[in-house]
Amino acid sequence: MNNILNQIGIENYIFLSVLLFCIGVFGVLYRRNAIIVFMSIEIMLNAVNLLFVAFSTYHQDSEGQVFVFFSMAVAAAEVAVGLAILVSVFRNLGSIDIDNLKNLKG
Amino acid sequence: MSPILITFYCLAAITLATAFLTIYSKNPIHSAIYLVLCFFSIAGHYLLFNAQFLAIVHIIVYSGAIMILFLFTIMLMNLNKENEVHKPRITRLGAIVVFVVTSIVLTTIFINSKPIAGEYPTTGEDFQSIKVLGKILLNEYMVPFEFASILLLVAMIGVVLLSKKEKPGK
Amino acid sequence: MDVTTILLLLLVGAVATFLAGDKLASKVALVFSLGTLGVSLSLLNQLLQGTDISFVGTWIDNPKVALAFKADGLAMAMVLLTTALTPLIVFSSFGNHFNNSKNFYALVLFMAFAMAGTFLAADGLLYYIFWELALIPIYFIALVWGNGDAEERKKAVLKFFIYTLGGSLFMLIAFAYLYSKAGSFLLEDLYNLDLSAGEESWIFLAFFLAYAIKIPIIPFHTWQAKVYQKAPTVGTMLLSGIMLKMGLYSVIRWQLPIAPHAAKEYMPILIGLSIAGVIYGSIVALRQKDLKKLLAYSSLAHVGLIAAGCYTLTLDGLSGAVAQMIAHGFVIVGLFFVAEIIYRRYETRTITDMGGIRTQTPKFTSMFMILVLASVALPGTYNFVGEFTVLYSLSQANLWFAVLGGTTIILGAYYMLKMFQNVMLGETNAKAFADVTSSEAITLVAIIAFLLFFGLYPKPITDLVEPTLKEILAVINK
Amino acid sequence: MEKNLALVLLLSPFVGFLFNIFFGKKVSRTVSGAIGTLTVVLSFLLSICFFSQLNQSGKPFEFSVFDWIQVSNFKLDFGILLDQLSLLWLLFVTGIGSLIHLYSISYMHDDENMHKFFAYLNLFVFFMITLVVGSNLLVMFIGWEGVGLCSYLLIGFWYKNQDYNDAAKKAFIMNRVGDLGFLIGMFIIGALFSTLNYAEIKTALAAGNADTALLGVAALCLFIGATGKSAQLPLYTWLPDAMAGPTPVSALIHAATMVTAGIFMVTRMNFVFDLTPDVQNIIAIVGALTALVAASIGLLQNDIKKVLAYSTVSQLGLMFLALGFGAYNVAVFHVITHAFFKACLFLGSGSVIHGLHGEQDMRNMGGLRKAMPITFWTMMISTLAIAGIFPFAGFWSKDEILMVAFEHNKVLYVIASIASIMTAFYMFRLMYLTFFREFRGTEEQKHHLHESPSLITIPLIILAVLAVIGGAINLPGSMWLTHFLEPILGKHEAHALGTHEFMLMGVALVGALVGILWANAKYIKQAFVPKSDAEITGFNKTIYDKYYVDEFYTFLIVKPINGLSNFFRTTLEPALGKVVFSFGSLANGLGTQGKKIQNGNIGLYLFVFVIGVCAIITYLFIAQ
Repeated sequence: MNNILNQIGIENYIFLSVLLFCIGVFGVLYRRNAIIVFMSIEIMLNAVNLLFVAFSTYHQDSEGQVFVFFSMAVAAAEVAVGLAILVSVFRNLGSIDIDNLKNLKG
Repeated sequence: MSPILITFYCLAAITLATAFLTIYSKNPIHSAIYLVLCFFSIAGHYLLFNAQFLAIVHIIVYSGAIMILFLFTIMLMNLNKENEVHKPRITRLGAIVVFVVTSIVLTTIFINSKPIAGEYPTTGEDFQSIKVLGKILLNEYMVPFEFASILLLVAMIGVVLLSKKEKPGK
Repeated sequence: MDVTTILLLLLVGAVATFLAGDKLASKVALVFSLGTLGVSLSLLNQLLQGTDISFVGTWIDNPKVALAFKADGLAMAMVLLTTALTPLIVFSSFGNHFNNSKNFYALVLFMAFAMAGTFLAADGLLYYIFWELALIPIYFIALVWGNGDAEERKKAVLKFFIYTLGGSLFMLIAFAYLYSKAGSFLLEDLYNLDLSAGEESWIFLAFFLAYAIKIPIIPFHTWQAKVYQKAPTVGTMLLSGIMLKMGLYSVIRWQLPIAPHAAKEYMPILIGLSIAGVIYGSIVALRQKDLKKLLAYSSLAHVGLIAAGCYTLTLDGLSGAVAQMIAHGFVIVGLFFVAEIIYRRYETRTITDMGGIRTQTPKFTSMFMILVLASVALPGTYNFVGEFTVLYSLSQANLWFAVLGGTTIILGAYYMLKMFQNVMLGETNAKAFADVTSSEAITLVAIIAFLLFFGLYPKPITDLVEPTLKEILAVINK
Repeated sequence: MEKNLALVLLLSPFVGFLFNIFFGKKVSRTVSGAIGTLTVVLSFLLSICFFSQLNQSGKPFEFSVFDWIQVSNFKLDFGILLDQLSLLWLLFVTGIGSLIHLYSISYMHDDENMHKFFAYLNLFVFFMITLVVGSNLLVMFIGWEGVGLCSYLLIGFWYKNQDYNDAAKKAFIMNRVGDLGFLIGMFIIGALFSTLNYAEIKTALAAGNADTALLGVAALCLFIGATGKSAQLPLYTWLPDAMAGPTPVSALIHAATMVTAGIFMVTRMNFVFDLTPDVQNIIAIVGALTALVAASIGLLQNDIKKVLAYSTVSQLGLMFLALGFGAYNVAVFHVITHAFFKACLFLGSGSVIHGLHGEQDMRNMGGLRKAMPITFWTMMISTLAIAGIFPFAGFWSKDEILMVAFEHNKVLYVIASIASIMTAFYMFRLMYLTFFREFRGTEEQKHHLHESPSLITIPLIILAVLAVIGGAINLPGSMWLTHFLEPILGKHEAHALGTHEFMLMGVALVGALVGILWANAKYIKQAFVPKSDAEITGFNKTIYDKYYVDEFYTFLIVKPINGLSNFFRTTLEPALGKVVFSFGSLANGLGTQGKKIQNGNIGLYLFVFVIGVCAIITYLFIAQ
């Protein structure tokens, strides 16, 4: 079976992942809406997963894919808990604007 | 230019564009929709690698489960309005700067971290079929696998507890 | 039997004192401290006969820390100083009443334990642990049982605690670095380490900061006077009699041999600083109104001279410094006890409130006078032996050092005699001064006897410590 | 056997000290006094034994008692050396010491702390013997410091008076200034020769190759030590103040013992000083100046003991003058004769003070000649001796000093001669004011005027006799003392008695007579009585106030040090403390400022977080 990377090149995937990741970062910094921030985090996670798979193929090794699988499991759990927290925040404060969440103030 | 490369470029363009739109849309519902598209395109990338198992799981978990959760939440909170106030200009500018800087730094580093060989080896071995992955997961990664399930269980319980309304006076 | 017996006995003593209850605590503490003195004397006997009384055991594998206690002449001399002064200090406090005395005496014994451990430890980390351990009991002793305004006391004691702790931190860093180089904390390994000049300098300075604060060398002395004043007399005795010597001992044992080249390089500055301390301490002492503060500054002056002796890096300097350490330990304990005796009767430490005591108690006056004279190093007292040797070594380094350091014999006489005059002499005080009790007299006589005996016959101590000092000098001049 | 005897000689006064300290209060005053005296007498007798033995054998007796201090390049033992010089000193120290003890039994009989007084006196004698018999400089230093201590104890014997205590403290501290010099000198010698033993130093020096420059410094330092102990310029001011002590103390310190320690030391180390002519010049000049300054101050003092004190300083100056010219034998001669007549004078003045119940001001005396005939006559003899009248002891010794001075340096000779004339004047002024004309004190004092008891007068008589015949030990011609000391001091050419010498003697005698006549004219013929303190003006006041040297020292040294002490205590100490606290404040301040960053703005946190991650990654990449 032919290695797909011979036709695409790992560096393309690196660029893609990095850009995707940076878009995620950008989103986290740019938006105030906690849900969107959450989505940005998901985008970052996916960027990383994508790179994992790419390198998994690069090395012709399945470990990377296994790791992505676990990462997805964690992401699922994280989203569930995170959204629950957001819901309860919304219930208490009536808003999920992160600039309003200042309880961390020392 | 091979068809595969063209496919890759198309998919990449979709991925990036939808990701960007996710962040850029003012309406959270739109964001969620764009994100679904983004996830699908990523699943496409997986397919391109012939990682069938991951592609399927990805679609199920992300596009299926996670996105539904997002949408539910948005609707629950009645957030499908475009009334979000922008952050201050300085913050947005800063965000853009950080975006650029991070991209440059990460790209440079990844590119430089290891010289990329012109030829990519092909072992011919099957390493990513569902069958193989299944074996690996349940043999070598048995314990983490079980832990993942426990994690999900715990997360579930946690979510239930978190979202339960506390009775006043208790 | 090896040296761990001493440590164990002191530790057990501390626990036993704690368990004995308030009524018996002081007696139990005395018994245990005397027992320790007996044990250490018999150990000394063994050491003199050539038996090896050191102890090496394993403790932690990673990082490699050994439970190593090395008992050579120098360490034994310092341990004996500790175990001899502890019963004296405990006994001297029999005239006082302490709340929760079981805690108090347990802390005293625990402190003796930590200090003896510091003197014996031959493993860097172990040494560091003991070094810091000694700080805890004195902190509580000074804080809980001290005198004066509670807020001010808290401030002074906290300052002392954080200051010395902060200084020691640099020592810990130095040890960590040494460990990374040598792969062991053992004294011998650290001695044999080859360090570059730059490394030595940094390590030397890190050690110096820890020791300069503890000793203290000016300008790191600012904690001293206040703490001495605020601490209960027992605490002051422990601090000035033994704890200061921990710093000086460590200079000889750790700082100089580990970083000998840096020591040689910085020698003039270090001696200069130490001698500046001598003069500064003496001058500040001149006009002190508080008896304990005056003694604190006199102590500053004396340890300055000792430190100067240490930093000459000669056998004379070191052996003089050791002699002076021991002599000063005894004399300062005696002097603080004198201050306490006066306080018990007059409830004041302000010198101007005293005066005219001599007529009422000639015995006490004589003993006080002898202590004052010992403190100004009159020939015939052990202090003279130390001071003479130290000054001689300074004169070999540079005559001006000896001249400047020698001003201590003038200024020291000035402030001590002035103090004596204002405290004891003059028209008979209107307030009655009860004669010294027999327990007070015993303590003072023991101290005086020690000082006079070794003043005339210092050979045993010199012979005890000299081989060790020669070894250390061999490492320094390697 | 000899060793034991020597130890008995040394320790006997110490035993007396111990007895009087521990049991003195329990036994009666006479017993405690008697024990104190007998122990010193025992030492005196033993000294005579050793002296006669030495006279026969001619061999000095040296042994080590025990090892004492050890430094790297040499060992110091507690060694005892009994040679010509130390035995000579022992003789008059213990001899005069015995007389003074005897005298004190009566003089101090009414004092409640008499046993202590004897204890201190005994200790004093013990340390003086230690000083003299030591075979190395360090043992001498024990005695050196020890006599300083005892003078402190004795001057401040009446400790209820803080002025006396101040005087005692001053004596101790000024002595210690000198002691520092002694120590430094000892260090240099130790470094040079690796020994402090006299004989060994001498041998090493004889072998040559000593660094003369360094040796000069050592000699100078030793001389500074001597100026402290022997009250020379600039450290003499403690001695007149030391008159605060009981009079026998003044006699003991000023006449026989402590003040001669400096001369003893210089004589002992003569082989060092001989090699350092520059230092010798300094000694001669300092001695001459001291003689002049002290004599001039003595001219106008009204306190009988102060006059004697300044006269002592002045006489010591003359001795140092001789030492400076290398005429050690002459200096020793004068030390001995001076010990006789000065002890007599002090004890006599004590007798006067005793008779007047503590009155010391000569303005309130007068006409005591009849009431106290023995005191008067003994003092008169001694005064003639100190003034240098033929054939009393002082004449011979002082004349030799002047002769030596004349040979070496005419200027210093003139200075010394002027000092001698002044001496004659003020001593006779003292005699005239005290014993002649009518009594000027209160009626009550007059009523009680009486001669002192025999315990006081006997020592006076003995000393007066010695003051007459004392000169015999070194008469020109026989020169017994000079020959006796030859083993230590080397050969000194005896002066041939030519016209030159007779002329000088004549000049000295005439000078003394001029002084006496001057005093006679002023205090007998004109019946002049010194004015009260307030009326003294002009230059006289300057002299009466001792040239304001004390004030000068106070202004120059004591005040600045005290000021510095105050400055350190009130300003620098808190400032240093603040520096330390400033670290604490810094930490607090950082916390307060840092708290502001922790403002709960998640957006900001994220920014910082991302930038931090970038920075770390970049660093790791670059560091790779």
